[in-house]
Amino acid sequence: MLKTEELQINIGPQHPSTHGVFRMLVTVDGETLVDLKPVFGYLHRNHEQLGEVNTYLQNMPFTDRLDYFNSMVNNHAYARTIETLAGVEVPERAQYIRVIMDELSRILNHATAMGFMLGDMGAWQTALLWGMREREKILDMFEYVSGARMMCNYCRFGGVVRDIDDWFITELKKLMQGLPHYFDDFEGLLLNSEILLARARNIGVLPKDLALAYSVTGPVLRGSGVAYDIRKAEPYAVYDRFKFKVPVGTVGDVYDRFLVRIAEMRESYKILEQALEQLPDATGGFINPKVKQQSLKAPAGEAYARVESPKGELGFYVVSDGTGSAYRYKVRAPSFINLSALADMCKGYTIADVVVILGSIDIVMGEVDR
Amino acid sequence: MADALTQLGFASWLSVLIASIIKVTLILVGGSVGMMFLTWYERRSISYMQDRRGPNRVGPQGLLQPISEAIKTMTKEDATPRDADKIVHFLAPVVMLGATVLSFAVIPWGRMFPVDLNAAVLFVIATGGLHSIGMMMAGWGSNNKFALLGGMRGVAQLISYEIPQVMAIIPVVLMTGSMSLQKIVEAQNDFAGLGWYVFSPVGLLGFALFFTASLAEGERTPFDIPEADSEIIAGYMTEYSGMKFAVFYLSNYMSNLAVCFVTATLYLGGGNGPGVDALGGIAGGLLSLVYFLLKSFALFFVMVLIRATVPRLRVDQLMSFAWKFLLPLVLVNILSASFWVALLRWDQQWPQLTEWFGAPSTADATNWGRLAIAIVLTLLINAGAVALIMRLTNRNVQKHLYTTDEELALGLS
Amino acid sequence: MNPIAIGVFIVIALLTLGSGIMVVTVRNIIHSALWLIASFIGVAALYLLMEAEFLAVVQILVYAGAVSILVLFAIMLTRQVTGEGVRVVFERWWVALLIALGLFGVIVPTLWKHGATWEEAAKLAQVGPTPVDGAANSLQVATATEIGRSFMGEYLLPFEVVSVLLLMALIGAVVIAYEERTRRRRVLTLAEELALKKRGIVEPRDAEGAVVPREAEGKVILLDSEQA
Amino acid sequence: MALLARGELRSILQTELPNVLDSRWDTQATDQAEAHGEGQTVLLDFDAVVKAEAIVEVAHFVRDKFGYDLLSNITAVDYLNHGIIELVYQFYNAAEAGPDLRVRVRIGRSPEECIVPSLTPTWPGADLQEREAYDMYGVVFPGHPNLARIYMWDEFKGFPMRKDFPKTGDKYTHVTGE
Amino acid sequence: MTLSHLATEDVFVVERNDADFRAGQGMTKGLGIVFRKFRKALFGKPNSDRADTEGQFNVQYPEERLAMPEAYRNMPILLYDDATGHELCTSCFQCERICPPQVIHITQAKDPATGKPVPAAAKFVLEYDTCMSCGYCAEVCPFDAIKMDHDFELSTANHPELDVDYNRLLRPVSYYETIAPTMWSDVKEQAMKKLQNNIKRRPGDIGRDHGQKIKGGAPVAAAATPAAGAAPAAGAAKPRGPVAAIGKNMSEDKTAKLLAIRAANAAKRGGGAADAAPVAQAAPVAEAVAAAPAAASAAPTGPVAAIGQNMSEDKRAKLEAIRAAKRAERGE
Repeated sequence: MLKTEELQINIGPQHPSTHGVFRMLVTVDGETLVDLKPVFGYLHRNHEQLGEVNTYLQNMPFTDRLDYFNSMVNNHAYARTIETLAGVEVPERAQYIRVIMDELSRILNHATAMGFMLGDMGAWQTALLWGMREREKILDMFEYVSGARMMCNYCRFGGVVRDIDDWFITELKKLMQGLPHYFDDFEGLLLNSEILLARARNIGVLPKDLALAYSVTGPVLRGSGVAYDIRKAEPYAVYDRFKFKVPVGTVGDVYDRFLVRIAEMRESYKILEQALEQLPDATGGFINPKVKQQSLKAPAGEAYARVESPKGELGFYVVSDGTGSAYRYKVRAPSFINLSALADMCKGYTIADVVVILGSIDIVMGEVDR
Repeated sequence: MADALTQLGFASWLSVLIASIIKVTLILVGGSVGMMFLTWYERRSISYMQDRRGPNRVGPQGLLQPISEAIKTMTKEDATPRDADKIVHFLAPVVMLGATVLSFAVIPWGRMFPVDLNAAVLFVIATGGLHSIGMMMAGWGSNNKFALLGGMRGVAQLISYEIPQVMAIIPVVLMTGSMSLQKIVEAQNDFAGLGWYVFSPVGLLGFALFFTASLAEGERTPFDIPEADSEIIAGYMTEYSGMKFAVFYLSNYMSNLAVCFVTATLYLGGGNGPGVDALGGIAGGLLSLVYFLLKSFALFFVMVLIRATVPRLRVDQLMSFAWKFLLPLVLVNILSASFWVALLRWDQQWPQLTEWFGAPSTADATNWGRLAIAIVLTLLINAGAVALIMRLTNRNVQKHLYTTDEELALGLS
Repeated sequence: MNPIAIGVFIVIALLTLGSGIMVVTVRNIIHSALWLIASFIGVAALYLLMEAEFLAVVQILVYAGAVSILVLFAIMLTRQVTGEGVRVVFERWWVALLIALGLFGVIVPTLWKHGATWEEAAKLAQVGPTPVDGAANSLQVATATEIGRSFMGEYLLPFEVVSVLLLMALIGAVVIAYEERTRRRRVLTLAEELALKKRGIVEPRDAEGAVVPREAEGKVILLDSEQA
Repeated sequence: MALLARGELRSILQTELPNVLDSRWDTQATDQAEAHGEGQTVLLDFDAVVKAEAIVEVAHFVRDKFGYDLLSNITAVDYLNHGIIELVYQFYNAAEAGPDLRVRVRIGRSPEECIVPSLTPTWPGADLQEREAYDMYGVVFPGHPNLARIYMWDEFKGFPMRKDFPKTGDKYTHVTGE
Repeated sequence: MTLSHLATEDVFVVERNDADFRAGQGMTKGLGIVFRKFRKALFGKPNSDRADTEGQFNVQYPEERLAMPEAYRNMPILLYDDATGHELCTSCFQCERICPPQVIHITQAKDPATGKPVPAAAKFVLEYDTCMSCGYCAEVCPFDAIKMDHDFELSTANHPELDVDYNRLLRPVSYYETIAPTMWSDVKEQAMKKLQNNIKRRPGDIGRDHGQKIKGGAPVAAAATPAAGAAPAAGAAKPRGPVAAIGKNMSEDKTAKLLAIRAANAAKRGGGAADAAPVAQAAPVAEAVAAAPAAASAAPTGPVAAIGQNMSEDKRAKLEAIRAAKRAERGE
């Protein structure tokens, strides 16, 4: 009987398609993958310990660095946790602003993440650069309101740091004129491309029955056919006031995750439309003036708040001892926990599929290694 | 050229030598300049496809960018891995470039033929096949697992796609009756220089198949698996840097250029076009060169367009595409080419047929009635074959699951 | 032949022979395969020198491009690829020597017998290639037309016999490979594993209860086709 | 399948699985935050605190009985003052949504006590989180297929997130813990 | 699985297009789209419209620059008053306390006579290399003394240079006014009032010596007072301080231009510069052309900048001239 030699290959930490300094110790038999061991820690900076040393406010810019694609969402989740912990009211306008930023983040994240995945598949950057174009437009707007493109540091306890003005709303409307064209182009480019179908269909299948056990969340979970979206399941901010749908897949393969992300971008677009319509005027204020931002103290206790980040469930678990900084600060990072399914999802496929499956999980090492 | 030199009073061997050296120099310069232009052309056009501008700093419109890059690569450190097989590692790019340059010996530039070899068509393919040796040497000599994987993939791909590539040429050879590129170009000069093979059903299918197989031979997307950067970094080139890497790059793009030239010659009439014959002489030659380059660069633009659009295939899909899709179609195409030749020239090739069935009304190859019959017949055969294979492949793709139970049962029982 | 041709011939012949010697003497087996390719290419160059273009091209296409790669592949797949290949001297080297000498004994008399034809061919080559259209020169042995005519006319039977032999070898190889493929180790994907579980075929566990790695080695598992 | 209110699980467990609750923490009363001074941690008791060895049983119980099938988060907290390490398991009911269900395990900080059975065989998603808890807090999970350090390098000694790990100085030579 | 928390109309299953017959039509469609993009980008002109998805979107960086929003924050700077030379910082240590990466180090000034602390900083060191640009220092500063700069071209081969001291942190208030006019006008009054109070408590030259040093001892009061409009001020002011500090690698000229562009853009975007922005948008082009020579000699004024923020200087002027000529032809 023919027995082929097993080969151990290190994919990463310096490899074009590991999305940062991630390393996979891969054992292959020919081209078929026998075993995969993810290796972490190249970007570890003990973020959680920093959170215990910093005051509550000081920690806000550090959350930007978790998932650096969606710092707005990270800020939102963290602010929500501390608001729960300290019992802070948030004005309605601030809630709407946060929702608008979250949904813009979702669009830019999915656009680039899918671009990167297609890049891993070998589609030479076209989809990625189109996504980057939309991302740049959104980042310009983030820069306008928050002062920075990626490290926004935008939320404060009880609101946001700066109100959005007419310029922002005009530009947002302009952006939303263009977005449907982008969605159409993106879908037309590859959605039905025969080669993409051959590469993405039935690859990296995470069956519905197993998806929950793997604790995956976000588009990966929904791609497997479980309609679980925190915006619906445990509505936060003002998400219960919008009409939108939760897209789910059927098979749970790379293609389903791809489709779910595209559908989510369109749903985000709907939410943006409604949010702009419902946005209350500035009389209510954009931040709770009663909150002492710098010297905020939370009563002893614990709080966990989560939001639907573009990558999945992003939660912060904070234990307070009554002082101005957290006693324990834990990040439930979606890309980190989604990675626990990677090894099993990849087994039995080929090396070429591994990078695609990794791309379809959509990880950011800032969040994985923390 | 050698004759002209002999008339100038040189000894015959000396004139042959000088003429050869001049030719070789021209080919090398033409190939390298072509390659440089190609890199610029590819980068600029792909940039426009992606809503950006591409290199536009060095020289007018960035045209000198390749030169600056050549200087950059030449000044970079030339690193050889400690455990590499030094000699093989060193020789691999040499073999690659040598094989590519060899193919330029027979490739015509318009109506200028450096060497008119009788088996020129085969020669081009054969030199393309020599690439696999270079790849193997690079992959093995680097002593790197990614390089080895890339080399293995590359060689398997080249060998597989050589077969449909060679067989896709056979219809052309049948229709021309010769393997000389010069004769093939001459044969496409009917209809005021527009009698290109691509306008016949046989030639059209042959063109599509040959071009697809050539994409694989030239390692272009969607067949760029040997150097799939997102999977195996740079494949067999992983351990190369500096000038050696540049040589690989040069060889890749030169072979792409060669592929475009050969496709243009075989199916798009080479330097033929309206007005070439009418002008004649040097002016006609130049016009034919312009036509030829235009055709070749249009083909390259298609390559770039494909590169910007589609992802790459997986290795197993690549193989099944060659064996299950290209090969049957190529065989069918040979069949319809035989019908084509038989119908249009049966009295020339098979006089006994004329004896049995009576002579056709005229023995002219441009007999419209027979041409129409031939076109309809071959069109029917080819279209039917394409539809059938598409349908089969389609079912195959749709059912191409790792996980169907039939497959599972098949694989395990 | 003109002096240049003779000079070139000597150089190429020496290179061919030299690489042939290197093939059998060099220690690294991959190197020896590479030298074999060099030797093949040298032979092709000799053909070219004799104006047998078609043969030369086929020599490169088939021998240098395909057969040698096959040899390399075989070596790499069956040996430790990355390690240094150690040459094993075959104990019954004298058998190989006998066979080689026998072959030599067949070839040389043949060449001797057709010597006159060769000289004429050489003369022809000196004059330059004659047009090959239609009327084939009986001395122009190496054109594609001539080879084709011989295959389809004079040597039809041997040609067909060889074809059938090759076809049989091909089919045999496919059959063997297919059997190997069905028996080869297969790593189950997550979905396949789930399908097996649903069929009641649970994962094999070892004595401590840990799951044995998901590899099904030559197991016979039949599933009905509706599931998954 | 039903959603459980905060604290409801505790009473359910008392009747259905009486042996799993950790007897040390069976007072229903919640620690009042005001009773402690600033800088004092509080152990919240209205969630079910179960014995370490019973966590697998309880996890299966809440999954099968109440549909809490999404093990979302495992947090280790080092309560240095109380001398315990607490593991908080957060479950969600994916079908009926709603808030999380927290199950707590409280174990001692010494290497002999710091052991909790692994949930990874049933919830593969717990794999990386348990490795993180091991790496940062030194909680050992028997039954975990690959319990190795995840962020720190393998030769690292000590557990850097523990409260008594030195925050200054050369952390690589001054080893505490273990 | 029953998903009782979701109504059926809230969920939809993505379409996988399983049943289609595929003969390359999907690929062809993709090729068509890419070719359309190619055509549009090749023959279209550079595009910066947020509503558009076709055309070239590149900004040719060193020549063209994106407009910087007022709120943009890169590295902190300290302000001093142009008129008196007094620094606004009183060393209250608020920023040092809030700074998340702890990169601000302040030493309070002391009265040499009495030894009592004075509301001014003697030393102020900021580690630019570790600063995370969160903007908290500017946010908490009660005296509006520390602000976030817009200059991002700080790369250097000399690492220790990034520990920036007081002298290199100081910028005149007029500079900040050019980069963030609305944000400054919001706080201007109270900041100046607080500064006047502090000046009273500063004996001698304490609190203005750093500012004097960087000006080479020139009388501070002679520095141009900021004009009311942001855009003209940019051209006129050209304060020496920021030029020296920003333009380590740039020529003075360039820096001044850069400042002017920024100011103009800021004026255009921010509604607050009421006198500049309307002019920029509504000014008849004839006027703009009349202003063009002036612009060319000193620095671009508002209207010119408003035409094309992404274009280089020369191009912009040329374009302006062409447009004017066309209008003249049409007899407007």
